[in-house]
Amino acid sequence: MSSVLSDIKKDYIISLLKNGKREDGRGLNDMRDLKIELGIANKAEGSCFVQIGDTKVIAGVKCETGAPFPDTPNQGVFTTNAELIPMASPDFEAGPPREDSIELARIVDRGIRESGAIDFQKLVIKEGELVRVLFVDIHIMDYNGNLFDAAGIAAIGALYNTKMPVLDEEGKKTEELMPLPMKKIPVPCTYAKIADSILYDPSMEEESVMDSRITATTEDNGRISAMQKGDVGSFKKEEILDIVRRSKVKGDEVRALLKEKFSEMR
Amino acid sequence: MSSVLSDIKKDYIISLLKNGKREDGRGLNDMRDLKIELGIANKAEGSCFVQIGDTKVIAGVKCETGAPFPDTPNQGVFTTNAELIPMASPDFEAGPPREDSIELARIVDRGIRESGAIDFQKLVIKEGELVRVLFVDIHIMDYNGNLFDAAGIAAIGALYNTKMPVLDEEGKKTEELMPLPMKKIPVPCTYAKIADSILYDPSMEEESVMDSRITATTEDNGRISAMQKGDVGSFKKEEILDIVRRSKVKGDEVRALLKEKFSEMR
Amino acid sequence: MSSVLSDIKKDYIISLLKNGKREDGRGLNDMRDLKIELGIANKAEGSCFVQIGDTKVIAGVKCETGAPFPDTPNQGVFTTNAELIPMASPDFEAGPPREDSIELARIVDRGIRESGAIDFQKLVIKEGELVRVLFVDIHIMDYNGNLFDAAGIAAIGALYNTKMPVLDEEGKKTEELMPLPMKKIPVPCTYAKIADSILYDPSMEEESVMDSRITATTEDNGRISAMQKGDVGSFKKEEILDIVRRSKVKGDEVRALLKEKFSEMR
Amino acid sequence: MEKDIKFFTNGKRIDGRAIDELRNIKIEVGVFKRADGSSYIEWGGNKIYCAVYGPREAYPRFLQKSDRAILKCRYNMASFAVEERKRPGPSRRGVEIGKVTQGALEPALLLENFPKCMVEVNIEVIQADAGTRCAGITAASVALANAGIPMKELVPACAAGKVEDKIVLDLCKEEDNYGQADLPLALLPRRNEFSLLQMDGDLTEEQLEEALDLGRKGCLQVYEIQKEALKKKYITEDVLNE
Amino acid sequence: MEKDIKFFTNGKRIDGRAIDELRNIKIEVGVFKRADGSSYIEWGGNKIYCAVYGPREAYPRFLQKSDRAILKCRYNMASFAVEERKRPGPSRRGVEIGKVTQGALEPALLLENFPKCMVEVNIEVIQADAGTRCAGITAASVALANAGIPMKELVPACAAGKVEDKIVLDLCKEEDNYGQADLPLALLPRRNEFSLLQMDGDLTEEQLEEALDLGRKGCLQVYEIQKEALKKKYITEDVLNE
Amino acid sequence: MEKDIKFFTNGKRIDGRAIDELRNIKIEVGVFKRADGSSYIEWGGNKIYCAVYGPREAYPRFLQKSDRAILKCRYNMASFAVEERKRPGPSRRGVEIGKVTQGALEPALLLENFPKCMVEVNIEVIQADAGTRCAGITAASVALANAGIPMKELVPACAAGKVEDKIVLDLCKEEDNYGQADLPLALLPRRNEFSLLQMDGDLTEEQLEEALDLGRKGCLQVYEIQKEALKKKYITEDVLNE
Repeated sequence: MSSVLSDIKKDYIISLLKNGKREDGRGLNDMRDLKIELGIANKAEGSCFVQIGDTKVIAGVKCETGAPFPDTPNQGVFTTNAELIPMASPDFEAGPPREDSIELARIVDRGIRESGAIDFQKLVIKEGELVRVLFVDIHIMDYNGNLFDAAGIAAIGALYNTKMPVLDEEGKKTEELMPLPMKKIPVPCTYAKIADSILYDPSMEEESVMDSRITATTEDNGRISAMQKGDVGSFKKEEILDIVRRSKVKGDEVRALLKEKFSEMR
Repeated sequence: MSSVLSDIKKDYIISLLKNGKREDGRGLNDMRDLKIELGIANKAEGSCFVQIGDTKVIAGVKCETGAPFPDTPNQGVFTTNAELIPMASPDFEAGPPREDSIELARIVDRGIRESGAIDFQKLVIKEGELVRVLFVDIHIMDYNGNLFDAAGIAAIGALYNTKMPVLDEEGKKTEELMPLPMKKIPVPCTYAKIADSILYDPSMEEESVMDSRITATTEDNGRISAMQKGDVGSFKKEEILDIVRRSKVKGDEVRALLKEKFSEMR
Repeated sequence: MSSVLSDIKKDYIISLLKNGKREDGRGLNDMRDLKIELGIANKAEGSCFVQIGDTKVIAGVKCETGAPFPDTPNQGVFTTNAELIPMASPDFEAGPPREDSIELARIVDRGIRESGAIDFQKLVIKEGELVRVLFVDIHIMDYNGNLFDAAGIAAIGALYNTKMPVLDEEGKKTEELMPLPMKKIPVPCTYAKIADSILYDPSMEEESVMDSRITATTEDNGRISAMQKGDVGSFKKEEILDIVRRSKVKGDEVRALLKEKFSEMR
Repeated sequence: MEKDIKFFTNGKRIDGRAIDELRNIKIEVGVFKRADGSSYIEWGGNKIYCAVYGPREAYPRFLQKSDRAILKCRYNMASFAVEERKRPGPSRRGVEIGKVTQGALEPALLLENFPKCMVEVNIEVIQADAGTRCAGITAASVALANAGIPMKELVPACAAGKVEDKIVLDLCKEEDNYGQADLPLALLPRRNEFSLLQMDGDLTEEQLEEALDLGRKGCLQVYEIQKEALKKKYITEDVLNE
Repeated sequence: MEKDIKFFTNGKRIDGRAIDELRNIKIEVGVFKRADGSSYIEWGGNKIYCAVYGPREAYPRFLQKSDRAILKCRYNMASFAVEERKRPGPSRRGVEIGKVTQGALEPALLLENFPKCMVEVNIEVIQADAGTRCAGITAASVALANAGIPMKELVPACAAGKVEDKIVLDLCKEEDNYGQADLPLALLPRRNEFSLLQMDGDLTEEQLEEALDLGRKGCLQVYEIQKEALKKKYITEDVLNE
Repeated sequence: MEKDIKFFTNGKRIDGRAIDELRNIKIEVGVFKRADGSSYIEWGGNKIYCAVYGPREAYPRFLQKSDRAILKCRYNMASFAVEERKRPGPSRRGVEIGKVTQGALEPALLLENFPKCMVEVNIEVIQADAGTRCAGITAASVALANAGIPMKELVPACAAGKVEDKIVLDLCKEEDNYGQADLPLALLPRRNEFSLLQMDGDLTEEQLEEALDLGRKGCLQVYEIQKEALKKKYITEDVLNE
């Protein structure tokens, strides 16, 4: 966007925000419509489609077995990859800013890994030798803002949807299937800061003019498991604490929908 | 080529074709001079030089041993690679259209693999563990049209030229040499469609103005083992069947020369 | 540098050289101030910082174990890598001429490998199966001319600085440390040819106008272990022999400083 | 490649179809907001999305053609679309399929209306089950129409093949893996010409003719499904707009 | 990730520090000739160099912004900076740290003074020992000042964390690897806002507040060290110039 | 690297040559149609093709020099040119040889006649047997002449080496692998200067001088073969044109 147009749009969005309003009529704390669908790709061991407004994301899980990392012989291996494919946006085509997809994958990865959502020790088949190797691959299909939440929700959804083959003593696959040893449901909530307003679930338009971005990941128990300030800009301590408080509430709402989907699955 | 020049050239070639003529005086079904030389690179287990008019191609075979693919434990491994090196054309220099060399390699690969030219099961040393691994590498040396046929003929020639070491029970190389277990001699025949004419073995000039391209690969017994329409354009059913009929005849001619060279080799 | 500016600078440097003078006041055979510091990076098994004038280079050694190359089952593995990181020069940023860093790494590598500086046979743990694998990584930190000598001296310094863990019979690391089995101290001396003058240790300014470049590597015993003409230009036989004679003297001076540092280390 | 499989039982194929019967096909039009045109196809066990962008200025500049738009086709398989995880990113197979897809679609488009421009087709396979290239071309043609790219006709695609010496339509996974020949085709229905034609396996001339005829019939059925999907989209929108 | 470690002995941490105590920090300014600005930082066992180039014309051209300079931050770890050799060249981790570093530094710079230009920050880790991103930002801010890039304020950075349920300042290696949470922060001291904020682990809201407060104190101490280093550089130069 | 090899028998080398004897060399000129100039050399067991394109406008543009053409040299080894299959594509070794080849050839060319242009030299090794870089330079110089690139003189190349403490000409494979030193040289015959000089191994000053002298003699023999090949090409063409 040319900077003149961008300035005009920014002025417009700010003038709305002064009255607590957003372009699409939402309140500062409202999420666009959230839709979650599990098990949409049957060659994947687990999969999840997430739609937030017009942003659409698909995550798939593949399970293999392999050697653990030398420094964590008693843990399974977990890898997250995100593809900002040209399907999702005309901008991803023009020499896609590779670093955006790396940042996205790393944030989703840490949000799951560090929160202890997966019991990695239960993924060990033979300590130091053979463990489960999980790949979460996230495809951005239609990009209309707030990839972080869509990708994070899709990833955790796909993991809970996963059925992997039970292995016999020799590590060979049996016909029987089992779920992943999941412990928690971390949910990321992302906010844009524009002028002095902080708005949940930014649209693409809002992202294009925002001063800064922040994601807070919370768990069932209300604890914070990950945070990440993105882009330029800065936050006051009070803003950060406010964001965390809002994320607990909004995270619980998303978690409720996830749990509903998980229970349907059985 | 600028599109104006290209149009003039195209008009000229079409006006010739209306009278059943080609720029270089050939008939629609004539191949340029074909030259085949076997065993031209003695560090390769097999090699073949092919010249069609001024197009020159070299193929070399290297044999190694390795693990089979998990889904084909009772078959050897076969890989075809093609290099459109800048030596062969001033256009290959300018950020070569990588996809052309991939397409070329894949067509040659399938033409040999799917035709059953090689008895892959005889390349197994120990089922599921150790098999022969064959690499066919094709170097385009001088590009003057019809790479597909030159590369395909060079590949099959190099495979028939191959002498690989006999292995002892433990899979170690002995001094003795043996040929590859070859079963068939598939030969590709490529045609350009220009206006409504279909011409065998297109020259570079003809390729530059052609509407479409098609390759048909036939075997000794007159059967069709591979086809590939290339570039833009389309073909009527009758055209396709006509091409197949012509390819049987022309394929037999090329096969005769190959067989002559193979028998000289012994 | 524009070619006009370059010509003016070249004329000035040549006019000085006619009187045996250099821009920075040095004689033709003078090195800028040389500073060597060992053990500057304690996660590396060996490390060395080298400063020649304002050119600054850091080399680090990492030791691992692994399989030897099939054709040298009774020798350790040795790899040299050089990084012309954008930190060191504004020119390294703009799509760095990768080939310069490859040339640098290969010259340093050969200067050490071919001189027999390391007793590679003593790096074998189990012949044909397990050997020491040495990585020398060279970081160019501040580029102000004569990388070849700075990198070569840093590499040999880091190797002499290396303490690697003693291995038990099974190839496992023990707490004990041992130095690398070093045999020689090869030292590279680089010269620029400008007009008909040949000057030791060229500055960046001198390099920017030089006609040609040559590096001679000598050992303790005054023997020559490596030479490399770089860039365009050519040398008379007499010039080459003169360079070799000068390199013996200058190489001994550098070696003296290295030996002093090595003895401090113990 | 051969395996002891019984391909026919009581004249029915392994998945219960007749020899000239297509698998179930469902096409949705306009599934994405960001793209200029889009579609989603389910074809047997295949699930494929397609998004079209353009016409817009072609870059890098040296790709521009002074007399028409260029067509770029990207075929990608999600890492989780197949049994054994595929490494993310472009593969040699994907590059070739992108190229033949472009060759199949381009003859149906009026690219000369947009000199120096490019039209981009992105095909994303989410679940793969034999015949993805034909399904991708079929979906892409619909997405191009949805994007308003001027065209002479839609391009339906469908494979014929040979199994136990019989010519059959639209191979399923087992037939594809262990059959005797596979012949993916794309048809220009009005011109009655094939714009995609690949073949691997072993066919006589007569079998080839039979397969071309059967494949053509399959393409014409697919063509109807393409038109239905577009019609439904328009009608739905008309209803909504009232 | 957990390990049986005794993190506190007589109120002292594993390396003898108090819970609100920084490791030793030493900053040198102007260590390179070629760069427009540079610095070297030793922070505990970390050894990091930073070089700044610019402002100069941004390339490739399409990166240029008409209303301000762009800031490029490159974070690289030498292959020998860690126990297990790191493969030379860019890593996914390095790319992300480069990105958050840029986000942390940019709010403090007056980039609007230099439209169409770029400022490049190169951070090179020679020895790594927990907290390299904070040390790198701290060093980079000083190098930017040394390069004369106009700025509103320096940007100090420092991590807080949680170990055995206690909030501590500036995690050491063991605390980083086996502790409960890590919270790297960068502060804009005058605005009193955080321009770097990442967190992994497990914190309650109260612990987060405590950690932000402690991290802020740490940043302010680092800020003093930054100013000292710059002051020393000027004074030394003034003395030399007399 | 050492091995128990008997390098000399009755004053003859391992392949029967005298110490100052070259292997058989055969050069053909103008072997390709597409290239502006080309050549093929067989030198002992080496088989190498060379193609030259140019002068034509240099690209990418930023490579252009306002006062002369640039010379690009690409050295490539076919994957099947050596015992152990080489991975296709550029290698570090190939990059370095391309660079020294350019340095060896450029002093003989009048590149100042073609500002902003480039001349491209492509060397392709089909069969390798010690001394490929010298053979490549020798062939390239002939191909440049065949392309009509104006030059001051041809550039012959040839290695000297040390084996069992004797200085020998044009090392064969065993001598190269297990000998004491290798000294590839390229000569500018009229100026009597070396434009390629590399050395690995162990030489005294006296041995270096002896090797330079012997290498020079070898280069002069190669020079005659280059001239013969070009002469033969012209004569043949003259005869054909009559």
